Amino acid sequence: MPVLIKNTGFYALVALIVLVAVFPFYYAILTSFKSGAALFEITYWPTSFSLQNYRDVMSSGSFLRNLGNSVLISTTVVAISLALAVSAAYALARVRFRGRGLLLLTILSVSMFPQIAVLAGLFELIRAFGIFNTPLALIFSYMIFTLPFTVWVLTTFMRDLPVEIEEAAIVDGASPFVVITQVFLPLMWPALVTTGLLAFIAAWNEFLFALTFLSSDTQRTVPVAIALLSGQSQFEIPWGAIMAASVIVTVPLVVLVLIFQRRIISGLTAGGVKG
Amino acid sequence: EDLAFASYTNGASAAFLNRELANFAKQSGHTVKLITMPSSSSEQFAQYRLWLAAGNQDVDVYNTDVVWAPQLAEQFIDLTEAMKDRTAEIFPSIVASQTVNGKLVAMPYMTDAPAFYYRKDLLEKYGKPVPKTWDEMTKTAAEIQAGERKAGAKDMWGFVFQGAAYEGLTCDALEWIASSGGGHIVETDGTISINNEKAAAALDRAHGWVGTISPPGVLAYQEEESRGVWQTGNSVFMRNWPYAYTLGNGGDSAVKGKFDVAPLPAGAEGEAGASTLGGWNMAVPKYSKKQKAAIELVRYLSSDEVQKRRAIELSNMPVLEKLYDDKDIAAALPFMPAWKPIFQNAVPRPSATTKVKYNEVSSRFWTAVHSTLSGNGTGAENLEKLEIELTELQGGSW
Amino acid sequence: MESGPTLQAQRARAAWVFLAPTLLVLAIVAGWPLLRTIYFSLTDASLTSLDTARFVGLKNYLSWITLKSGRTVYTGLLADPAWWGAVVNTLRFTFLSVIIETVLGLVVALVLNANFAGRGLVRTAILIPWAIPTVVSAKMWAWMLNDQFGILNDLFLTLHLIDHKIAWTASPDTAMIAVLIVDVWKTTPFMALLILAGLQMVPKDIYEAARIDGVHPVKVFFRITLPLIRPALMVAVIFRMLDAMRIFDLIYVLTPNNAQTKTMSILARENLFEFDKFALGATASTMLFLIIAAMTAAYMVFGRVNLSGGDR
Amino acid sequence: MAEIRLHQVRKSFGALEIIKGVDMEIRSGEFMVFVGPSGCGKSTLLRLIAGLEDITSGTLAFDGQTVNALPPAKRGIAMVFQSYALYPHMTVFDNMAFGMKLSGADKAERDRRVRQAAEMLQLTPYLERLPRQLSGGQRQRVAIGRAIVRDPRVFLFDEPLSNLDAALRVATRLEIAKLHRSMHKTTMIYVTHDQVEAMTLADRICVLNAGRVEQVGTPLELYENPNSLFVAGFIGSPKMNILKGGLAQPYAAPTIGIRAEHLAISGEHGAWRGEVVHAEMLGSDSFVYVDIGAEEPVVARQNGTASFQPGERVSLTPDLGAIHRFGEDGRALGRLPARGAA
Amino acid sequence: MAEIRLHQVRKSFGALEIIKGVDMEIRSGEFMVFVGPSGCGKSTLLRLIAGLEDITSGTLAFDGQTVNALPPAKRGIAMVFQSYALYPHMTVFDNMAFGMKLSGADKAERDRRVRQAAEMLQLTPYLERLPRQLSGGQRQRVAIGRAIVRDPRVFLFDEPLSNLDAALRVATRLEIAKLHRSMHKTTMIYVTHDQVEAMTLADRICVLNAGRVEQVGTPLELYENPNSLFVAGFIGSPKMNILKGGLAQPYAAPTIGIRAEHLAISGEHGAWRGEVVHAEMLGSDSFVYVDIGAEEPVVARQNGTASFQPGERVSLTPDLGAIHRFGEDGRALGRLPARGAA
Ligand SMILES: Nc1ncnc2c1ncn2[C@@H]1O[C@H](COP(=O)(O)OP(=O)(O)OP(=O)(O)O)[C@@H](O)[C@H]1O
Ligand SMILES: Nc1ncnc2c1ncn2[C@@H]1O[C@H](COP(=O)(O)OP(=O)(O)OP(=O)(O)O)[C@@H](O)[C@H]1O
Ligand SMILES: [Mg+2]
Ligand SMILES: [Mg+2]
Repeated sequence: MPVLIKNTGFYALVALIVLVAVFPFYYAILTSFKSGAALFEITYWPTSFSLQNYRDVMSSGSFLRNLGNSVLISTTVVAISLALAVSAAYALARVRFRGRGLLLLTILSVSMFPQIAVLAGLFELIRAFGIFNTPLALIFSYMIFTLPFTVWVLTTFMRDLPVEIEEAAIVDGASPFVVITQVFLPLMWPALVTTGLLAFIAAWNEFLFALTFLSSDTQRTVPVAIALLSGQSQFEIPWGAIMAASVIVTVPLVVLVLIFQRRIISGLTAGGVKG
Repeated sequence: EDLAFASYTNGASAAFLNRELANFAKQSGHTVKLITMPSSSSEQFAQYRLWLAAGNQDVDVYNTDVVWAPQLAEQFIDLTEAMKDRTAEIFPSIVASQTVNGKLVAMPYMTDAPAFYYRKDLLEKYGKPVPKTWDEMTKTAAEIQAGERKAGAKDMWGFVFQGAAYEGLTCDALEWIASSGGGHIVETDGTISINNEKAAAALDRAHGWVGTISPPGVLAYQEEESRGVWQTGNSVFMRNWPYAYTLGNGGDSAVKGKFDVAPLPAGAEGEAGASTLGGWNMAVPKYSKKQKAAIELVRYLSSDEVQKRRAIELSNMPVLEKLYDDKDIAAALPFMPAWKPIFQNAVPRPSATTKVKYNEVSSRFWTAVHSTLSGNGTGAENLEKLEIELTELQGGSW
Repeated sequence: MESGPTLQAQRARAAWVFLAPTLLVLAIVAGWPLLRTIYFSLTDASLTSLDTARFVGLKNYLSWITLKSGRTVYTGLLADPAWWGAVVNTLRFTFLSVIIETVLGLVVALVLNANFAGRGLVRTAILIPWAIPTVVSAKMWAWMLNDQFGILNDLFLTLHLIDHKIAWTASPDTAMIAVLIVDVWKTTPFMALLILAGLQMVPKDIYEAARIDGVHPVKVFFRITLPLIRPALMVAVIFRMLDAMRIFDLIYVLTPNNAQTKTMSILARENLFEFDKFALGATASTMLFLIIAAMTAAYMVFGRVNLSGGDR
Repeated sequence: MAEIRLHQVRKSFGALEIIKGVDMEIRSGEFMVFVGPSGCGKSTLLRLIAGLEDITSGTLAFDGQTVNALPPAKRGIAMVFQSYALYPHMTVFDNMAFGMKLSGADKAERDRRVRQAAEMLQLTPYLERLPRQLSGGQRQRVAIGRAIVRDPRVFLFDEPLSNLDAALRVATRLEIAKLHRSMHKTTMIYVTHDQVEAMTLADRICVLNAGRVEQVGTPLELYENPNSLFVAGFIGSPKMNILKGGLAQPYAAPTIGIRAEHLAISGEHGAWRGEVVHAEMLGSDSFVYVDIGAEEPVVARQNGTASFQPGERVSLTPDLGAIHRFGEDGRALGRLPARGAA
Repeated sequence: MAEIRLHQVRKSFGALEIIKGVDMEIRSGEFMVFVGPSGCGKSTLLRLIAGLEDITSGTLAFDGQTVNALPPAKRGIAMVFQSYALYPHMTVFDNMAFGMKLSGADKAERDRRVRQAAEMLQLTPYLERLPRQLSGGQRQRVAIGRAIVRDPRVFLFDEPLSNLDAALRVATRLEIAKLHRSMHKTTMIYVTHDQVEAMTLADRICVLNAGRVEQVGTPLELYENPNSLFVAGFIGSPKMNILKGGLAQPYAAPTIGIRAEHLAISGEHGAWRGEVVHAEMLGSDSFVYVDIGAEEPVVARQNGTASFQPGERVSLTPDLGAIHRFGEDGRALGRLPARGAA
């Protein structure tokens, strides 16, 4: 009997969490099916089902291209920052050398400036490199926030891996590169997936850099594209279309999360060492 | 040559612009790439600022707000020579707003001014005239609101406007103050005139609206929120720009055909109301490598025909005086005549005077107004403080 | 007795090779912009005259002149009450949001860590708030929090939680609450996911030992789980803290220009781009940097974050 | 102080059945030792008793009360894990004190008990260290210490001494025996691979084989009367010599077994002749491996240092009364009736 | 196939010196066993030789060449870790094949070697399992398998058999001995707590005590001629009986030692009389603990099952020639000249 109560309580908690998390999104979906004055009416259940907003968004200019840009940029950013961060984290977590703490702090300090404060300087750099209005501009500038984060998180997680396993690999003749790629990475799936997803989403959702460093509609990423969705006149906010676009851009992320969350499993290091 | 034109667009104007740009390409041989900007004007401004500061050569023509010209004057070329055949036909006040130290910073091509929206049906029902003064408006609004609520419309309010702390509030408040004889914050000669009794009274009056005839949330309303309340039929009056007219008469609007517009109320009987001047212009940055072609584009987009088409297709107000008497336009836009008196009473914001400091002046001003509206000090107190701040900001000169 | 560098030294040298790419990228992408910003904070730069900026020392931070009357007038950022207001707002927001998000994040992570049917879907659902672009979700919430046609007021009224519609984002009393609600909704998943990853790395056999020891689940959590995920938790909190201290877009969209929610970033942006006070904006940014650095340092000291952790 | 009864207990991991219907009764206060080949399911059985794994089918009862669904904490057990499972973030002291602290024991008492256990396990100098700063044997001792500071109904030990040196192992073994006596005869279940431990500590030994119980009995019962070839081969070190076919025939059984100590070696005549292949010298004794034509060399024990060299031909004489006889199915057939030298 | 020489090797963890100046030579192809009390530094020494820890001072040379700074991968070693250190995410097969894969061995060859090792270690049914699905002993076998599939210059084994059952332990022990012979006499260093393993496998045994070498010698040398009280007490199970003061005096030494198998028990007269306190029956032998007034009871071995009961009074007679004599400082003094029964 108490088990039943406990279970019921647990599932109630799950339901509550899901409800709170998803409700606004649900509301966005509802809204995306509405148009005109219906937008200003409060409904809890779908009343109309019009795909007009979706059609508008998809046909508006270059939304699909923007989606493609976002995928390309975010994927590249995550790939590069994970690659860099994994190797940096190995050094920071696994090797004792002087100045390690200071180095970690320095890396962290990059994340301490407000984004707008680096905007001007970054813009100068990007123009100096001649990558203004190319995906490279974003891939490059996104490193400023993805790298410190990934380095720190991965360092923390790498520290927890049993020393003996690394030593076994070293004795087996593994170079640090092999240790990282063939021994550590498989054990760090939860951390990798988590940081990867968080960094991906951060890059996916970034707005300010994307707005500033890209100038043509075909190069833009989705958050900017959504922000640039416009109504019929300056002050009109096209709610229906914005919601439809948001739903569209959230779907790939949901799929991504669905695929990768399987990798967030426990007990990966079980059975390796005794002690 | 390939030109790049940075401009905010919306659904309708994008289609329009693309067509015109194609036309232009055919005529001149210059292709134009459109750089879409966000709708928030402060975001556009920040963006332009940055691009201009960095000497960005990738943009050849900028679409600019009325209040920006003085702030960005240094970075745009002088269009006086290139446009001298045109400027004479434009409302002089508009040209003046874009002229800094004798330099025509940007070429105006459309203008804008808000109006007072009222519910014909409700005024009729309660036998009230269109209010001429703010006090009258207050009374009428309260009465109808009470009546309608009793009749079951629980969410009915008297008046909605833009009360959020942003540039829009500067416009709204400037109207209340100017129409009450409280001056224009900073006068054209540079004197700070804002700290006066009339202005304080105007603000206190507006404070009286919040929570009585205006929803408390009005303190966070921008244009769209006001329109939302209005268009769902939950407000008797509204202060808004012309765009709400077309939308209000849209297919599913609750107020379709039930409303009309008038000039904004005045402070006292017999005086004229005031509408803040809005509008858009085009400017060519001095960093552009293709200034000649850029000027051609500006000339084309501000030409008579394009302005006329723009008026007909987009209901944008032209800056050419003569177009207001154009038959085609009058036929296409029946409300246009209603706006003519509104334009006559349009007041500019003190941007020309305060130049690069305008944004900060405006920000201080709307902060003071917002404080007053939210009951954080009286109008007199807040304006006194504002005066000190502005004096300090002014320093030696604007 | 010839012998090369010790094994430890060889490892250390290899470590620098592994660090080099990251450091290089960071130096390029962050070095110049950060130094530029700090430099500008010491000049009288404005956006129209970046190149002709003159060095003015610490004037933008604080300077004073003694008037003839003998009164001393202070100017500069540190003498600006608006700045201190922003500091207080930011700190208040940071404190509240980080605490709430950490606690909720822990709860959510613990739930997600349990084994139950549909866990994958729930995990995905949880992440949705974080996945929606801030630009959009802030607007969405502004819409939902609207006093007239916002669904929240309607919902709360229906549930009899409130007796009149509240203008969440407009009223000075609730603006901060509104921002907190949205921020908590949006970033709890971030915390939850990081903590979840930490939970998954805890060796399972320790829990078995705890079960044998008869430790109550609550105690297991506080005495075993928490200490073991502490490093992960600390990092999550640090990054949350940094983000919270720099909060910008949410407030910019939700409660722009509201004095109660004006934060340091908002103030910096205002000065950098809206007003013609680029140098002051750079000063505010630098100050924000210094304050964050100080807070982080304090947090690390009090939270006993072990930077040189590991035993090798 | 608890009687434990297993009835048809089975445990599967997925499709793989690991425990295949175990019936057993462990008397209250008994010292029961589980032995069996590596991977036969000893740890699993212990974990089932502890409640760390769910029983797939069958019942487990403590003092007559079914505890299948009782959480481990409520079973009143203490356990030493084969993999130690120390709390990595706690010092040795805290690791040992943790369980007591939570059960709300008095601080002074706790301190006393922990220090006493540490003293006994020679851990006192390490009380403030973290597990990762300890040697393998020290970790194992912490794991033992953690179990013994508590006051459980049942002790479960999973190879607790495997990483200790001989001296310490003997000392600890004696301590465990003492503990068993002193603790009002707490029930103890002990897994080991060490013959000496099994023989000396156990009240009864349970021999497991591939998830089944082969035989349960007192140590000497198992040593002297194994009821199957498997038990015969498993108990005793070196392994009992097993002879088949022609070599077994004279003793009227398909298979016979004879322990090393029951084979006398002589240079001349005996029952079997063969060549010495190898001699292991342990100091106290020597084991001589002689190839007499069986599948494997036969081991004979000789006190002291062996005098035989590989290659030498010798004779072996079994103690007839010590010959174990087994049927085709591996079951024991009973000893030869007569006793005497061949 | 490498000669290893340690010269004044020291290792400290922080302020704590763990290895306190070890001088040792391990001959090429030799099988060297390290024994010593838990925590004395055996694993640490192994790790120094492997290159997993830096030597604080002193030199380590392989074949005359200093390797202090040579990374582990270049030293040509294979190692079995005391804590297994398996790759948790790899199957048993992959765990064993990993090292060979890295050295670029041919796939077929790799397969063959792994399967051969698995066969030998009885791991074949588990090749596709992950470490967490294995029993403790199986994990340990994987760790051994991982080392032996490779072809190193030096093998380092850290208590590789501690979790195996007797039969398997003997089998594996024999396999390791065979491996040693077959692999062109690869140098092997082996840490163990098991007397039998140490005695049977070692060419030479090195007894460590608190970071220092106590004695190095062949097994029988150590057993029969321990050069200190410590070695005497450490080698041999049960421990050598140590007698002091009045009991030692007749033998002209402050301290004497006598092994259990050199004490004859009789009901009547003998050198020492005492009361039986305890008797351990192992089946093959029994150990009788007799209190003769020394600090601890004296242990005597009796073949077969003991006939003495606790409480019974008995006499003990030492084999005079087997008495070890030690000085005040614990150093050995040499045996008694005469041999005979008292
Ligand atoms: N990282 C460390 N910091 C401090 N002391 C340590 C550390 N590692 C080991 N020690 C200590 O060094 C000593 C020797 O450890 P080592 O592991 O070599 O012992 P060992 O002889 O292998 O013992 P065992 O037989 O128990 O495995 C032990 O007392 C241990 O506590
Ligand atoms: N999670 C699991 N999944 C599949 N098989 C498992 C799992 N855990 C254990 N096994 C298998 O169950 C069998 C019994 O394991 P157990 O740990 O009980 O053996 P054991 O008798 O304790 O052996 P050892 O003496 O080697 O510790 C082994 O063959 C092992 O491979
Ligand atoms: Mg086991
Ligand atoms: Mg060790």
